[in-house]
Amino acid sequence: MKQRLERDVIGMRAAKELQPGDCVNLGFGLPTLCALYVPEGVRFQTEAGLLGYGRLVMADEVEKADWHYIDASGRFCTPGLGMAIFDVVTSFIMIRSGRLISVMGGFQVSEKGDLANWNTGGDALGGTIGGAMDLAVGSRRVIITMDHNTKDGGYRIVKKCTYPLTARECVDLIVTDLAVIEVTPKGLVLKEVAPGWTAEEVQELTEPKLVIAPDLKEIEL
Amino acid sequence: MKQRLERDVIGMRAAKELQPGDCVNLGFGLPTLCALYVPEGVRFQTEAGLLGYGRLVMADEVEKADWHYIDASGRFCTPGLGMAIFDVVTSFIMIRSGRLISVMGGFQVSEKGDLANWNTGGDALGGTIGGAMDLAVGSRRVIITMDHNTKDGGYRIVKKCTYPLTARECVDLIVTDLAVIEVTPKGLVLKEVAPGWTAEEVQELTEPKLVIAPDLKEIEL
Amino acid sequence: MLNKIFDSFDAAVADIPDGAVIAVECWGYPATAHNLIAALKRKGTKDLTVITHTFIPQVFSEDLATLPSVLLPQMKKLISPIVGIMRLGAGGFLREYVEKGMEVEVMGHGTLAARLYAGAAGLGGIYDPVGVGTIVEEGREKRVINGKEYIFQEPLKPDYAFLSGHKADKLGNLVYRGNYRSDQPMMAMAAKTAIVEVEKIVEVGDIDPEHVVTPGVFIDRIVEIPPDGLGTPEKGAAIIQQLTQLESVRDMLFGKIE
Amino acid sequence: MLNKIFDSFDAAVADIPDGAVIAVECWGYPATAHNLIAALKRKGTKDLTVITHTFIPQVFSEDLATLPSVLLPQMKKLISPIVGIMRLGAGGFLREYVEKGMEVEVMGHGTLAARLYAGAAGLGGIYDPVGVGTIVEEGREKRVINGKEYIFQEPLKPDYAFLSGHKADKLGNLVYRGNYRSDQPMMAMAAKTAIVEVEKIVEVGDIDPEHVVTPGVFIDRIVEIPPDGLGTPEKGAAIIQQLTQLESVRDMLFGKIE
Repeated sequence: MKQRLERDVIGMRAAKELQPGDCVNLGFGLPTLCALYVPEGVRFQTEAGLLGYGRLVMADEVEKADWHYIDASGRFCTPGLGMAIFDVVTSFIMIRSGRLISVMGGFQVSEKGDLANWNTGGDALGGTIGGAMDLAVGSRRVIITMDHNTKDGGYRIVKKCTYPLTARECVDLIVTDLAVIEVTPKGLVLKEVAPGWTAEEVQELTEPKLVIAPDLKEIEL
Repeated sequence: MKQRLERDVIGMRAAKELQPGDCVNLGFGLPTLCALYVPEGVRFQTEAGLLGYGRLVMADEVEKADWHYIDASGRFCTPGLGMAIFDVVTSFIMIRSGRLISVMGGFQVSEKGDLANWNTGGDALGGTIGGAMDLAVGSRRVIITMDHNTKDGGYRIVKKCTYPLTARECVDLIVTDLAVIEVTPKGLVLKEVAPGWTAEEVQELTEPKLVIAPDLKEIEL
Repeated sequence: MLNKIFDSFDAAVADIPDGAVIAVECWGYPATAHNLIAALKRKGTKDLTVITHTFIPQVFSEDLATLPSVLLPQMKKLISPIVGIMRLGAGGFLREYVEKGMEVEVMGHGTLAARLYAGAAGLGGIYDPVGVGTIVEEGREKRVINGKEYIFQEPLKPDYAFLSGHKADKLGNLVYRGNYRSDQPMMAMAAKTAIVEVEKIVEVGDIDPEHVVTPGVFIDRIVEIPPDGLGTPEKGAAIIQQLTQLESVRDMLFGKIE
Repeated sequence: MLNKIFDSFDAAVADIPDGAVIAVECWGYPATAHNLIAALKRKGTKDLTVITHTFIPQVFSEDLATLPSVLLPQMKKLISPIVGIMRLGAGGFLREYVEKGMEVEVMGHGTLAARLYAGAAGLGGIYDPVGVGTIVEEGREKRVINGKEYIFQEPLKPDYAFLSGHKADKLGNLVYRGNYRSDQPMMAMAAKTAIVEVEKIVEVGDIDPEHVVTPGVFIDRIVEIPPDGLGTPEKGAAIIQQLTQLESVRDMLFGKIE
């Protein structure tokens, strides 16, 4: 079987979407990998009220953890230079008014850009919404990083989401371990494929029909 | 003709309604007289974002005026001990959530406690609303200080306001140069009269029927 | 001067009746009014509605710090955008209470913030764009405004806010620290009665007017956390040690990138 | 790093098109982005909608400081809770413009604040209790919620906010001073583009994260007021002197109690 991209390569590719000056909210899990690869001048936001926090406290320096500073994934972080502290009302104005870029994980993305990423169960107890719905609706750009397929090979890029939605028609770009796909009014446009993969092979692992970009290329990092 | 109360006596009487710990917004004109007579521990708010500002800058010390500090009537004031500075959103939450007492001037008050105090003209250009509508609707207690009658002897305490309303059924207490009148579900209750005046005389100068308080007394200061 | 300072957490919550609606911040483990929650648990007040940012299981010792979930047996309703921790089974720990009749209302965190603002500002309701097409719109009025769908959301007006602050002066002027600010300023403003536990009570004038975050008029009761109180820096350090022992959350809390 | 610093006020307003909606604070005379207003006047942009707290005549020299009312000939609409000064004849000075077609929308100041919040938070509208039974409800939808009447108010989303700040760092993190804060933080957040004139631009890190009032992400353009700019402390002192000469306003501005 062909090689899929490693998780940190997905993060590296998503990080390429970020420019100096961008303010970014990183979701739990895979998206946090972006932080390792972003250019200088990208600043991170946590919806609990920090913009521009500094480096994370690692597991071997637990004694440095100050629980006044927690990132968007609930991890201990440090104050950054030029950081601002604000309340949640201000924070969600920031999020809802299109001032941030959001990099989130996903369970499913539909061909229209619907996102399901908060709940794998049948009711409200099956997951946690947190800031995800606001980020999906409000961000200037929503980038989803996820595995292209479920563990048993099922589709994650689907015609219609079967998991509870986070928001409708909100996703701009999907970065997976196989491809980079843009959500456009004409449908899902396959822009890049993982090294060694063809558009046809990616299409087979994707439920909706993909539009192949005229300049389709291998993922560049 | 009998003596009506001086303007500063009206202010003095209204000030008696205020207790240490109260936070108070004083309207333009007559209400500002209260400030001279309130007990220690009353704090003043301006809707532009100060609570607990200090003494005013007087006309003979113009050089001390710092236009970063302006009271609710637009006058230069000084920072007070324990002052807080906040934005207008916070300010109107303070006002609308019943945390403040409001002392305002009035053109007319109706028997139901409707207030007209912002406009003497026929359209929106005839006056300025400012914070008055919010204060009237939201304050814990609305105290109106005004002359009992118009300059030509007409009613100001009326069955129905003829001037554009500030808010409906919002006034709690009216302090005039003739009387102290409480607005109650049973109607306007005459609680106190100016020295030398009888309830009947005050009634004659008041359009709606007054309920005479069983403990009617002379205004005490 | 009105005395807002209470000697004990029990005294500060003594009048809270059954059925009260309590807003209390919880950003995982910090930013929580641990001592007030513990006092309300001791008091045993019933039929509570709890509004909180994060409602997760108490994964560390209750004598170090307490989370809103210790009130579960006393609750009739939970309003929260974060119900559980995904890797601990999300909101599964609530199921037994839900089956016994506890109501759970979920929504986006920004919607919670907007509803608290609406409560604080006396609004009758707001039309919110977040949650359209999701579980959040179930049972709610929707309306199209200028071609876009919105959900009608009612204001939230808690009876009490339990706050965790850094410093307060005797008038109640309050500053937080770092993430502790979070939902707390709006919770304080939306609540009828706001009670704060602080690391330190300072003199009037000790907080620069420009730096006040919650003006004193919004704060009704203040309790200084004693050295043996919950959630002190020392107990915080002990909690962090406990958390690092927990395989399930350790990776989540420290900067390991998965 | 994105460069937000502009060399001139003219450059900072150069792209503002005819028909733009501008939010600009004016708390009588201070808290106003005098230099940006003057630049927009020079540019001559037409059909402006101006959202401001106070819209009063320019009663002092325009070369000391400028109020939003200098834009009157360029305006098609005014949205403001304070239209004029009562003792100068309230909004009478606007009548000639209204007769030529300028629209004036009045409301309570708290309603303005709530509508700016609604715009900033992306709401479709709010139900507001203030203005019921008054001129404000004319032409607006009303609704009874839980037995109480409310007015539907639309969000305000200015194209530009003109701000007057104390200090900004190069990221745009901003602090005000005293009353200058006022409506400005919410105007900044509600606007698509926020432009601030400040007394001083400082280095990143010079403003304590706890003391930032408007986080930098909301600020798009920064101009430092030069020594010969409008509204400097020196010109402020000159204005105060001018005002004390004006019988009509002197009593109002200084602590004389009438």
